[in-house]
Amino acid sequence: MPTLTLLQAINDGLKTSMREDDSVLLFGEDVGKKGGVFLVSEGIQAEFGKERCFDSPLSEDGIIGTAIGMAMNGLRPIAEIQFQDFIFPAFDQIVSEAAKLRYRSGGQYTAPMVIRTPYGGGIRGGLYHSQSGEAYFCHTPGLKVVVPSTPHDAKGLLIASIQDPDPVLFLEPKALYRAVKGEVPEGSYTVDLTSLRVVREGEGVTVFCYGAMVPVCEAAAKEAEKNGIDCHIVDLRTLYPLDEEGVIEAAKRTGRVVVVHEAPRFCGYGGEISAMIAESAIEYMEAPIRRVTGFDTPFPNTLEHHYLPDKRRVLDAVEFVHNY
Amino acid sequence: MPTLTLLQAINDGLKTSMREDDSVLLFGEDVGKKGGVFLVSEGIQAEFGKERCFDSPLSEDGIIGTAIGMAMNGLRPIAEIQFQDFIFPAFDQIVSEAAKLRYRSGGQYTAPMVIRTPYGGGIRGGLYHSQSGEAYFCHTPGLKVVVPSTPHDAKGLLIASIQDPDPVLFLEPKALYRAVKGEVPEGSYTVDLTSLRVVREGEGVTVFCYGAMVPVCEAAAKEAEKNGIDCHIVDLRTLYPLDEEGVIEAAKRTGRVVVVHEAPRFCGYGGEISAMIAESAIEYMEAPIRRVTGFDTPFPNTLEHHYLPDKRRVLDAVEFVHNY
Amino acid sequence: MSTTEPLTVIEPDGGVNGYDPGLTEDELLHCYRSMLAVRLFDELCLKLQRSGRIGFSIPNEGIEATQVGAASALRKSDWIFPSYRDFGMALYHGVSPVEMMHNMFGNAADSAKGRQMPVHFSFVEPIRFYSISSPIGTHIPQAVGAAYAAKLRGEDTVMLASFGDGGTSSLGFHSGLNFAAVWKAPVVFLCQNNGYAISCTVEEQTASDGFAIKAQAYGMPGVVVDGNDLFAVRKVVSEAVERARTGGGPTLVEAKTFRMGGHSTSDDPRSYVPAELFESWRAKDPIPRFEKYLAGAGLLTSDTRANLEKEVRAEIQDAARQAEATAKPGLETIFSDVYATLPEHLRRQGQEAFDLAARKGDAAAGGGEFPL
Amino acid sequence: MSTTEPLTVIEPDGGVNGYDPGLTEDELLHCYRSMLAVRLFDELCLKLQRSGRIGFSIPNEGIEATQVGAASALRKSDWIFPSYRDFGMALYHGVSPVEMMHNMFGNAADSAKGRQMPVHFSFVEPIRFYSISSPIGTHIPQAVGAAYAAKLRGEDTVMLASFGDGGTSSLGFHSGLNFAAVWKAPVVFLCQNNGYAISCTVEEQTASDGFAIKAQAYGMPGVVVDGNDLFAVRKVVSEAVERARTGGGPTLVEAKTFRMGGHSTSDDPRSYVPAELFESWRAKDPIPRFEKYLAGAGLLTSDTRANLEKEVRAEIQDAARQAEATAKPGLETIFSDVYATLPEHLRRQGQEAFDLAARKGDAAAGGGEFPL
Ligand SMILES: Cc1ncc(C[n+]2csc(CCOP(=O)(O)OP(=O)(O)O)c2C)c(N)n1
Ligand SMILES: Cc1ncc(C[n+]2csc(CCOP(=O)(O)OP(=O)(O)O)c2C)c(N)n1
Ligand SMILES: [Mg+2]
Ligand SMILES: [Mg+2]
Repeated sequence: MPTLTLLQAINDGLKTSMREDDSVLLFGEDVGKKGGVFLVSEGIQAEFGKERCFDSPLSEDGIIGTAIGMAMNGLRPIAEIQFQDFIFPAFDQIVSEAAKLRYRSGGQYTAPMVIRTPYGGGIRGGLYHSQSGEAYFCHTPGLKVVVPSTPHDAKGLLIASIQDPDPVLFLEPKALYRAVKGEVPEGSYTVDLTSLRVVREGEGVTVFCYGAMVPVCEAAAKEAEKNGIDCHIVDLRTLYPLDEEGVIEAAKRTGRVVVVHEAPRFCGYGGEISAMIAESAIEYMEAPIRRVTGFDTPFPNTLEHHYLPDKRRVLDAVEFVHNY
Repeated sequence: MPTLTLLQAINDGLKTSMREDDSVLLFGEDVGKKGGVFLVSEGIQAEFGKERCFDSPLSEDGIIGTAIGMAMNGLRPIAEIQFQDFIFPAFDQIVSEAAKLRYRSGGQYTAPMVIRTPYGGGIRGGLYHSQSGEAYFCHTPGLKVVVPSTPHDAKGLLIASIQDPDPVLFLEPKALYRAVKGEVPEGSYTVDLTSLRVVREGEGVTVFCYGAMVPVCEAAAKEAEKNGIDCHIVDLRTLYPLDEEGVIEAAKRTGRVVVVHEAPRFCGYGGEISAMIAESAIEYMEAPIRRVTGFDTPFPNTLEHHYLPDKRRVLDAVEFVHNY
Repeated sequence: MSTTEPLTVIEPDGGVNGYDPGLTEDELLHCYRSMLAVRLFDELCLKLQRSGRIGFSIPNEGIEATQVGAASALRKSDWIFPSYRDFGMALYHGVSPVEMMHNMFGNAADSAKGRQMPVHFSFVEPIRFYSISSPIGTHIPQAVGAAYAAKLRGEDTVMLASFGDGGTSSLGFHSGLNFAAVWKAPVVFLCQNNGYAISCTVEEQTASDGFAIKAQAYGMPGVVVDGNDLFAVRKVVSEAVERARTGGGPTLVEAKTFRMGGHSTSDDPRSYVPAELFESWRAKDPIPRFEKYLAGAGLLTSDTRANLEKEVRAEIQDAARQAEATAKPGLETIFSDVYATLPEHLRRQGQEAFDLAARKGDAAAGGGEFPL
Repeated sequence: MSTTEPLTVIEPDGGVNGYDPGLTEDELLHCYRSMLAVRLFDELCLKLQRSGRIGFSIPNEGIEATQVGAASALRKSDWIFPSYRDFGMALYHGVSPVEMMHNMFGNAADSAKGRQMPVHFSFVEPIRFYSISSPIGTHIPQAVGAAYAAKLRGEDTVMLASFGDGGTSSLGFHSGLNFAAVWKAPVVFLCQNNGYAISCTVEEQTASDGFAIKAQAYGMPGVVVDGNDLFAVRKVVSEAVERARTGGGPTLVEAKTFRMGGHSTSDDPRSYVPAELFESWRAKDPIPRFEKYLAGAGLLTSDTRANLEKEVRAEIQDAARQAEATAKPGLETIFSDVYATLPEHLRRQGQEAFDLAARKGDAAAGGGEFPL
């Protein structure tokens, strides 16, 4: 099996899907000639031609709006939003249209499409090249939201998303694009769109995380181990719909829970995880449920390393709930 | 003190502010000649003229974008979005701009403005005239989010929002526009923008709610009382920033908590309330924290009465946590 | 290319100056019948709404020729991306009044399963009449994407995207027309300038000289047509459809017409539409105008007209009766169609809803078991 | 009204055909100095970025005349709503290089307190140079709102909103121009057509015949100008500013120019810009072109030019040195300016951040107390 970076695995997933299925196409700003600002789509226009991989005008509303139209008429569009921070001009098309089309038409019209977009901090991008907007989309019935953290998952989840009959928001942790490597099977395979990944088994503290926070939590768990704390790390990876039973089970396993994400805390995704546990497994909890998240502020630039949850902050929370 | 409906109280609040301060103006779709589709702004154009109360072209992006510009240049605009469901074309202007302007400019530019919009179900509006989108905005640092449930609060919170130096989303429970009445002081007064309202004191179960769910919870509490359950109802009313200590205290008071809102549950506002308690007061909890919410689907039409939390559903949850 | 004087074909005396609509007598009468059906459907809906039997409806009086003229330029293999004031297009293409009435009553037979407000229709047969959405303008880029798909596969399908004067200010108008022109997508954009967006006048909506001129911003032809003239609309839209079908790309058509009713049954236009405007436009009513042509062509007498009206009225009344008698959608329809397959959390929530309904003694609970 | 042939003033030989810029000698030299400063600021930023001392920068080579020509048409009481490729306008109006460098280094003296990426400037003195936002086009309707406020108060302030060819596809372009025309707001819209939106060509961006023509869709004048010609830009923008100032409403100006560098320091344009294009545009470099005029007018010799360059370069290098030596923003700046007053939850989170920094031995913690 070849060893690929996360970025290469996504490129591989795109090409694999496009080879497999003629109706798959990729478009967005700068994805063609340039191969995307991160070069995720390098080589795709060359292999599949300008009709299946092309640059769009600078309008996210147009990108998602036309993708919905393509999807309802037999194509399987993959629409790239250059940075997740720039998805908001398309918010109406995503939330009012893609998410609700099947429902409002009684299944007569559907929007099987993938919206791929890099999200998250760690590249000194400041307010507008760093955000993690998953909570906005996970509050939107009709959408699926996926965040890979390994090259294997990135390819398998991407192919599953492309094949899925419903609109999927595929959030790519840009901090990991070139930072993680892993074995990736050749050819086509899928990873189930409602499934958790146990990163590490443990009996002491359950840590829920996803995307670029997974390696941070792993590093924290290694530290914790030195102090005799045995972390159970769950990569949530398919944020919506979520394997809720899997979450509850993992929480019950240790009775001590930490939830980690980059986005602001208030009304963030972590709140849902805590709430779910407080609703279904509170009597198993032996400590407060702690969240380690970005602060409730816009995303800063120079001080981003203080803003982003790091090993130390995760470790603090793990120790807190462990020693409670 | 005159007795007004919620709608009249808002109209009164608008006029009071506009009389007090020349820089306050109101615009949006159909707010002028027609006085708004719900007639909230009736008589305002007549009193204040077309320069301070006028109809805009059909673009929410334009309404909020221009309001931000007015606000940074000395006006105090009140921008009406006809239905909260139609706020999404302006999502980028709200989330990327209004919310982040003070921060990104180091305070050099600011956007003191109010976005007023009717939200929520109960008028047979189907998918697009019924939604409760508060969670999207409460996950956006830099915004304030306010939801009145009484005429008194509606006027006082509205005036406070208009005077506030930061952008405020003012969500009006349209189901209550003409359904609630109450005494409203004449002239100008404000209600603090980070404050809870205790609707009813009780020792048995704490119920958190806001907007149109407040009377539903009151009705449920009355029922519960018959069965000897004494509810403590808190109207959250200023959803963001929230008086978190007040919430924690109210939760500790009974150790039994129910959170109620119309919006879908997953990643909804209620999740934050549960999470906050699970983080800061879990050892006081004597029962699971229950959420009574809209279902995780788009908003239906014919069956909306099954979708919206009602007295029966709230009562069920109250009984459940009480008897746990 | 862009015109500012609206094209007119049918003269006040019913003459057409040699214009050949290319329609058989039956087809001409079908156009007429469709316009009449819109008018009568509307009339009945207003009554149903006023008597509380349906919740809402949207009047179309005055706009019938635009709807039917445009629809008549399409093949059954083309797609319609309608606004909420366009159901005449569906009627013309053979959607039956009863299917529409199911939607007005939001019942179990409604193709939208009672999830949408009335007049938010969705059909796939006999023509694709795309699911109407309340948010204005969102369907415009969607039509462009659907057109791109057709073009990519080498099909000769054309998409008609229809919207109002207010719709031109929407985001979807800007992105949709821009993408369509860059992609040379087979789309016809039909702007129905009916004078108002709810209470907003055209002058408050835009400072441009009409709407067809907006085509210039996108590099496509823009044409203005008398929207109360069935033949003029048919002619202009047919030309635009032909251009699209043969690879010539998109066109923006502005049909100048007037909304003779309120915006909806919740709206009273008297607070903002001057009475004179109603009067002057009443004189241009598209139905009598087309009647004159038909009468002149020997296709309509006052007898045949009266019979036709009776027949259509009966059909629509019967449709309403059927729809009103049809059961409400099953409780499980709250939870279906959110996704292609029901996720676990919706199964749980669905069961909760059934349990609650059962405890309340609500018939919606059926046997109490969530059936999905 | 809309033109498609760009207006040019400065001829290849430096002649101006009797055009009178209405500027004193000092002012002419100030224009020149400003263009030079942009070029040299850019040059240094590129070096700083390549050596890892700043994270990012945006090249302006080729666009200097558009920036400075447009800025020269404004009064200090006017407002600039810039794109990220416009800092020449700030330099022209007297923002000092060191203030800009503080932003490039994101330090404590940066007016944005190190929260934004480099080149996302914000100034209120000596002219309002509005806080640059990354999302494209959002500032366009904001400029219109600010203009409305000025107009309502009877002030004669004009707003200049600047954006790229790509920016014309944004939502803000559509809503901004539409609202401005309906309100007759005192705004000048400056579209800098520099050939590319990152890698997207103008033909992939729009099918219209240039960008000025888009003015027609909004009912405002549209003018095209040679963007590498300082005087031509000054002339056209001055006329538009005058129109706005005297109640004539908005204008769309398209300046045709070319981006001689990459989109940013993260971009390599060789993968998508044909080499010939760079060559042909190099010949139209706005700086030598203006030098020819100045030399012809007896205002510049190779000696004075060399001295000026040395002086400006030194100033900029000094600015960078100062900025690099300035401390990073205090840890509390993560939490301030979210709201006018610090809410309780941010106080708590701020204290957590200080506690953590203290435990890590990070100097950012200071005395460990959250100071706000
Ligand atoms: C995005 C959005 N904003 C506001 C509304 C509320 N609204 C419904 S119809 C309408 C006016 C539409 O006018 P026009 O496009 O001219 O169509 P007409 O009703 O005249 O046929 C408005 C403002 C909406 N449906 N969607
Ligand atoms: C809404 C939005 N989408 C995408 C981007 C990413 N992006 C940054 S600059 C740019 C191209 C802008 O091109 P143009 O408007 O021509 O300005 P230029 O860079 O040529 O000066 C893009 C796509 C963005 N900043 N904002
Ligand atoms: Mg209209
Ligand atoms: Mg450009």
